[in-house]
Amino acid sequence: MTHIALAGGALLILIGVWGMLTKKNIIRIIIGFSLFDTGLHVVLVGLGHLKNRTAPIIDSDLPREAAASRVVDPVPQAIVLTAIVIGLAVTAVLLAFALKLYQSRKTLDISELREGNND
Amino acid sequence: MNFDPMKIPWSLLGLFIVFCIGMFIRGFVPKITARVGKRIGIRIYQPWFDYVKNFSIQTSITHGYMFYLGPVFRLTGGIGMVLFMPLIHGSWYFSNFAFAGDMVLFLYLMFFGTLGMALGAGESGHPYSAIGVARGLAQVTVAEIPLVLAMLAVAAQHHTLSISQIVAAQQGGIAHWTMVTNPVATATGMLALLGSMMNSPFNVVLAPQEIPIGPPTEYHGTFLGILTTNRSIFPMAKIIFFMNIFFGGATNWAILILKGWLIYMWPVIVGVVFPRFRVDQSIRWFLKVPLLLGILAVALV
Amino acid sequence: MTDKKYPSHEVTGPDGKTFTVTPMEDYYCQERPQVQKSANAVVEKFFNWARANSLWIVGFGTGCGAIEMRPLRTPRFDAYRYGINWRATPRQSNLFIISGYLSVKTLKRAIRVYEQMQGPKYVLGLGSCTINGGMYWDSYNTVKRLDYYLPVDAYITGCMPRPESLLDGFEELKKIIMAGEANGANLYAEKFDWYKANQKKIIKNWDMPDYSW
Amino acid sequence: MINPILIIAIALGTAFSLGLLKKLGRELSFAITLIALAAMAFISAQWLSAFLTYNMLGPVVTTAGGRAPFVIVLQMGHMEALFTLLINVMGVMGAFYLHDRLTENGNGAMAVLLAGIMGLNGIILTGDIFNLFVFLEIASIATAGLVLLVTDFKSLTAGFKYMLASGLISGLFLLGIIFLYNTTGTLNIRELLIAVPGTIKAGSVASFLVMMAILLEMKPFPANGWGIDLYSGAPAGVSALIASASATAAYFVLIKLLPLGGTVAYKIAAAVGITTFVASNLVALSQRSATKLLGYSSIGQMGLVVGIYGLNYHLGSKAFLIIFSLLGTHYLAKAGLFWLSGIVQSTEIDKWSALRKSPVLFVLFGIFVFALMGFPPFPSFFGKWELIMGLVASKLYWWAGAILLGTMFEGIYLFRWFSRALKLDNQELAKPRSTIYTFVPPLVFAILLFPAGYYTSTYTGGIGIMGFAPLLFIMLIGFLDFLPAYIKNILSIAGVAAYSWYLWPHVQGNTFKIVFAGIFMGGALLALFAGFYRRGKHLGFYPTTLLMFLGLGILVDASNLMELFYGWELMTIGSYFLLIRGERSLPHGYSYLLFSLGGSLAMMFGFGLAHASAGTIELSALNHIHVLPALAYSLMLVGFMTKTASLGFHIWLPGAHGEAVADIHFMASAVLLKAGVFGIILVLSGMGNSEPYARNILLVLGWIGALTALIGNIGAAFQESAKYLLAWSSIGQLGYIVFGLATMTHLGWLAAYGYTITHFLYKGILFLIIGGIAFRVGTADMYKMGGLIKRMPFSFLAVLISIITLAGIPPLVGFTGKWIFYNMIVSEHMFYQGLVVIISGIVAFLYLFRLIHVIFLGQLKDKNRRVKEVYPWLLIPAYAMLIGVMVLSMFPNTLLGPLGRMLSTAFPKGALHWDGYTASTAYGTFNMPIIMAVIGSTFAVVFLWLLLANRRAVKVKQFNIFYSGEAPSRPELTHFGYNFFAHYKKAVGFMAVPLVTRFWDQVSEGLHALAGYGRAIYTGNAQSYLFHIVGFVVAIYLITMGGLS
Repeated sequence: MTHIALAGGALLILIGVWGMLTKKNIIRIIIGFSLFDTGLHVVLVGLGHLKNRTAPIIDSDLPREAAASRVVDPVPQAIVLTAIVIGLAVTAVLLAFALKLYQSRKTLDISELREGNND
Repeated sequence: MNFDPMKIPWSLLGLFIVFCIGMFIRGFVPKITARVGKRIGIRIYQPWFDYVKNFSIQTSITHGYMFYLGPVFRLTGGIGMVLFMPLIHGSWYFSNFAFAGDMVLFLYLMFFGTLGMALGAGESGHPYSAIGVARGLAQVTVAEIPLVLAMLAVAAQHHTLSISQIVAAQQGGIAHWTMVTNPVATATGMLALLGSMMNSPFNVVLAPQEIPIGPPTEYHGTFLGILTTNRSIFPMAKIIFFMNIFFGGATNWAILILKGWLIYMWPVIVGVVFPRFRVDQSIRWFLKVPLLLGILAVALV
Repeated sequence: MTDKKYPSHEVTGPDGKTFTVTPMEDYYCQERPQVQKSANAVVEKFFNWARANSLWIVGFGTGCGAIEMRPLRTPRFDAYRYGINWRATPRQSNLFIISGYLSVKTLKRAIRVYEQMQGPKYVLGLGSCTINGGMYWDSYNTVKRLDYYLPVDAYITGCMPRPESLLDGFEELKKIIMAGEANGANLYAEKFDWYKANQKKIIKNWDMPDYSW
Repeated sequence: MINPILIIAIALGTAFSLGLLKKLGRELSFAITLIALAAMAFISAQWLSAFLTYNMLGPVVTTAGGRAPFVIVLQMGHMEALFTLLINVMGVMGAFYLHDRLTENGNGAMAVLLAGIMGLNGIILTGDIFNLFVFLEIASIATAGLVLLVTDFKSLTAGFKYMLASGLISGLFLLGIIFLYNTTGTLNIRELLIAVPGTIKAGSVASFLVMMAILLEMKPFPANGWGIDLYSGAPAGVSALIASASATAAYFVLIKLLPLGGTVAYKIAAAVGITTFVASNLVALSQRSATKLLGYSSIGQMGLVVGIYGLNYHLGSKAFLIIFSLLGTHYLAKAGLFWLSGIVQSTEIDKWSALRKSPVLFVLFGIFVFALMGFPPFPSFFGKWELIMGLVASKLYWWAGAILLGTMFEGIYLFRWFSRALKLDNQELAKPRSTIYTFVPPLVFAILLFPAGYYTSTYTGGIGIMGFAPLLFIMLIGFLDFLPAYIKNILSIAGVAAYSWYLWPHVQGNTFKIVFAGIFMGGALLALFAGFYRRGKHLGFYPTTLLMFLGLGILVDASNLMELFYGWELMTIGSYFLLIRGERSLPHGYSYLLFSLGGSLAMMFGFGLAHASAGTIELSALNHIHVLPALAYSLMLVGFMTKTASLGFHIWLPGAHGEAVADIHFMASAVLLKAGVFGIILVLSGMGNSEPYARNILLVLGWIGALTALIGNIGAAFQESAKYLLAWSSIGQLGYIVFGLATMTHLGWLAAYGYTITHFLYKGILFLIIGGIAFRVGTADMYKMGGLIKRMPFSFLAVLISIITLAGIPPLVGFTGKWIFYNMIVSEHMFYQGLVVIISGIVAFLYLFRLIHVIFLGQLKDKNRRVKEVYPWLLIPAYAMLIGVMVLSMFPNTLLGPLGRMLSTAFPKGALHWDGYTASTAYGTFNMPIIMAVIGSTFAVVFLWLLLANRRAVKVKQFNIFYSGEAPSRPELTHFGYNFFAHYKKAVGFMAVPLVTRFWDQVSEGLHALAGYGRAIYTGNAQSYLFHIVGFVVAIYLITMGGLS
């Protein structure tokens, strides 16, 4: 299970990078970025997983005293939550840029966006 | 050696003798030239007439104070060269002020007169004077190259720059002359001599008719007289210099006259045989054979 | 004096100030020639002897007669042996040979050259043309009598005179000089106004100072 | 102590409240923002002062008492305090500068700014690697937000590329973090640093990814296209923030995390950093856009500090001093330059000449540029010095060489930019508008550079207070620039006199130093005295002149290499500003500066070797260097020879000197060039001539000197402008001196010293007089003059005597020099070099005659009929020097005696033997008083004779010449002056072909072509940039795996 998650995550990362590097449409590039980001998150969680352990949520099934021995490492889980938020923010900023760029040039082709480099 | 006031009259006597020899040669050389052209030529004492005539000119003009001083510089340079030259080897009376300087002084004193004259001629405002000076300077820069090389070679050979000592080192027969002991340097020096004696093929500086006569175009009367005085002294100083460093110097006046006359004949003979070079041609000429000979001369020391 | 060739003009100096340049006054010396006193008699005799034996001719052939001077430098005639020499500049010459006819145009140059020679200086008129116009006696454009314009010391007659005549003329001139009678320069200075009047009468475009130093 | 968490809290709190309090007036919001930032800066400052006062450990603070990553762990320490202070100060200044934009965009923008600064603070303070990631992301999102302050297309694309790239990089970072956590089980940086070396192999994926991410944050070459576009695309104020604050924070991350990668990481950082430094400066060469230049320069500078950090183990205790001085300079200067770019409103470097319309801003521009280039008294000077010393001492020659090369490239474009701004016409450009908001920040940063420099110097040692105190006086003169010139002149003379007073006890008893101090300070006094001829204000002249003379003074006074170099660089700055004052001096001043820069870099390397060899920077370190001695001495000689304008390095001189006006020409030529001689003497005294390598160097040096003399003199003969002529002549004269020194003989050195002094005198006369004439006549072209002897008799006399001296004609003192040369040549058998030197001496006649003839003789032109004699202010110093020439001519032993005694200690063999006034060597003799008496009395007699025989000469005028019976028409057509030596040119003109100029032109073209290729990778396409990043990571990975681990 862990390996599948890790492999899947790695695949997502590669797809994402591939998308960012090859697609001409800005939106697709941003999607590529999202995939890359998501892949990272999957890898993150996958690496934090411990066999036969449960989610680090302390409730009635999981007493506080037993938590240390029965839950997976909570740190990656915490990290991934933050990372998701941040990834969202970055995606949002990227989209904001994409919108503004589209408004100013009426195109989403990334190869058109290279003004100012001819000097 | 220190200064002795008695040197002054003896030096002046030596100077006068040199002047007379110069005047004589100045009469003699055109005679030779004339004979080569199958003419009778001037009277041998003609330079004296011309000399007196120039001082008898009653009117004169001046273009300014540098113009006025030009001939003074010129003659001072010429006289200076004689005064710092040991004329007769072994003679206290005719060793002049040679103790105060050496070959280097001689070489640079040559330019004293040249520069003053050039400036005087320049102030006349005559474009031809300036052209003549420009030619002369351009030519002298290369004509000096073999001369300097020959001088260096001789100085290194005799381990001294002092003219008196070089003469002393050559005493004792023709086999000790630099001419024999260092023929390459001598040849170089003699080629250099051609360039500075104002004879064809290197007399484009004066180039009569083309730029009337170059630098002294505006000089006349007394000025010309002084320049003429220098024309008798200056070449003689050079000739004596060559005699001293290449041909064993002179132990009495007869030898001096003989050797001086013979050396003087060299540029004269070359002059009557060869036509005139343009300045750039003469520059290139000096940069070929004389330069190589000169380098060979110092390389052999 | 007309200044057609050298009009006065306004010039702005490097400091921005404007001033007038009058070439005739600014470029040329305005002095008149002076009569030169001779030195003491003995010295003067000595000098005259030297002067007579050192005749330097200014190299300016004014007319056809100049062709007769050339042979003098050849082995056949060889004038050098008499102390005759040719100089390229009038500054250093003391003999001016007006060689043959003298057109008005050339006269102007001849006057300049003559005045630029330093005294004592001598003029030889060569050929009949310098005496009375010769074959150009009715030409509108040649000088008929040279000594109206320049003080002539001796004439050599003929049309053309042979080089031998020229040599003879030199010998005559030498005698005159030795006798101390070759005072052309002083004569010119003494009768300066007369000469100038004569010169200006026929030279219409007089555009030089009265005396070209 | 204030809890450091308040830094974060204040920023966040203010940002949120600004978001909430939209109703607040914008000015008020702005004020609140500023206050918040100032408070943050205050906290950092207060911590920093505490750390500096008490040697203590900083606290670790956690929020909410939990454990990371659930809570934020903040750590305060020396470095943290310093870096947060830098960032917060930049925050205050940056916000202040951005006032207009912020108030225009409202509270949101201010909140974004605050968040950004908060993020940067967090990056530094955090003790947890994941928090670090979070703060990085916050900072980059905020940066993108700030870029959006202007919504033109350029900024948008730049911001977009930036976001994409930083997204990719932070993805790598996150991946690295999680791998790290996976292997070590901790996220705390301290614990990681302890755990990593034990648990994971260096170069493993985890540390590799982290390392790559932090390196990529530093925008390494070539994966930095996005960074350059960001710098040039963002608004100026934002670029300043990025260049100073963000880069500083990112650098701190590097400092903090690089140990994770182990030693291999240092190697990679060093390689990547220095490559980036060299490459981005190279690529910038062909760049004409100001903001891009700044971008390249920023990236380059950051690359440099990264590289230095990578090398820091080799640099020992000085490593952080070096880093901080360079980083600090970059921080201040780059922010300042970006701010100025916002004021100028044009990215074209040529349009920056508009900045001259606001002189204060222009001065700031100059300060920033020179600070960036590592000139004194700025901190980077000390940093670069210590850096090179350290690297060379550790035998890291190639690294040092690469850094110097990169610096050279940087100098080429920065100085081109500056020079063009300084000289290009700005008539049609609008005056740059600056408000109080845009004006204050750069001003503050520029002022800060000075104390920073002083502060740095106290750590490096070497420079005493006298290196700085006179600078204050110079600044004072700078502030008084509005006064008329003569007042400033009096003040300056007083200043120089005071400095000379100070200097005297230091040089007393040391003939060598007395000679040069005399030339430098005497030259200063004479030149300043000549300066009285000027009218008006003469803006900017006095500070730069004094700076140059101060540099020269320090040079003489120097007791160690650093001081020497300090003085040298000060002198370079000052002289550059003097030389570029001429009307058409732009290219010449620029090339002067480049040659000087190249020279000083070479010199620095050489000094580094000396230091490495001796272990000290005392002047004695120059003696008998044993670490790569041939290279060391050659480099130092090359450095000094750029100032003596020896062959190969002479091409800057004719133009630079030829365009200068009289007194500047005097300073530049008669005085300044002697600085190079001073240096060569130092080096050669240290090198000696016993070693085989020394003999080879001396042989080459001797030929360089001889050929310089020849080429200089021939070149002079073909000049039409009197000033160019004199400039070429100076090249030739310096050639003699170099030749004399290279002989390493008593006589050679004697001649060289003699020339050094007499050249000062006679060339001084010529420069002052010819310059004065050029001023009067309104041109330096000789053929436009002529006949001036009638108008300027005193000038003529002075020039006549000085050219007789220069030509070496007896009986004046110049002959002494020639005589010694001959004796030396013959006694040392140096015929071939000697011949070249002698010939060049004779060639000198050509230009000397031309100089005096074409100016003074010949025909007076109409225009000049009323010109006046040269100003007495110029004549008086000239005649003072003339008296010096005459005295030395009559009694050469007054000069040669003491010099000979000094040289006898170093060269006991072959000294001049003095017997009364008779000097003799083994070869020759001369007795100057007798020569003078004989020539003088002959002259007098002949003159009297002429006067007697020719009493009544009629004084005639200029057209009274024999003109073949004709009359000249105009003076212009009768004056032979133009192309005077046409025939000479025909014969030997091939020697005057500007081969050296062509060589340097081709070097420059080649560099630009290379730069063009390099630049081709920056396509502007975001995807290429991403590809570069990926490629960079892959390439480094392969190299690491294959080569280093």
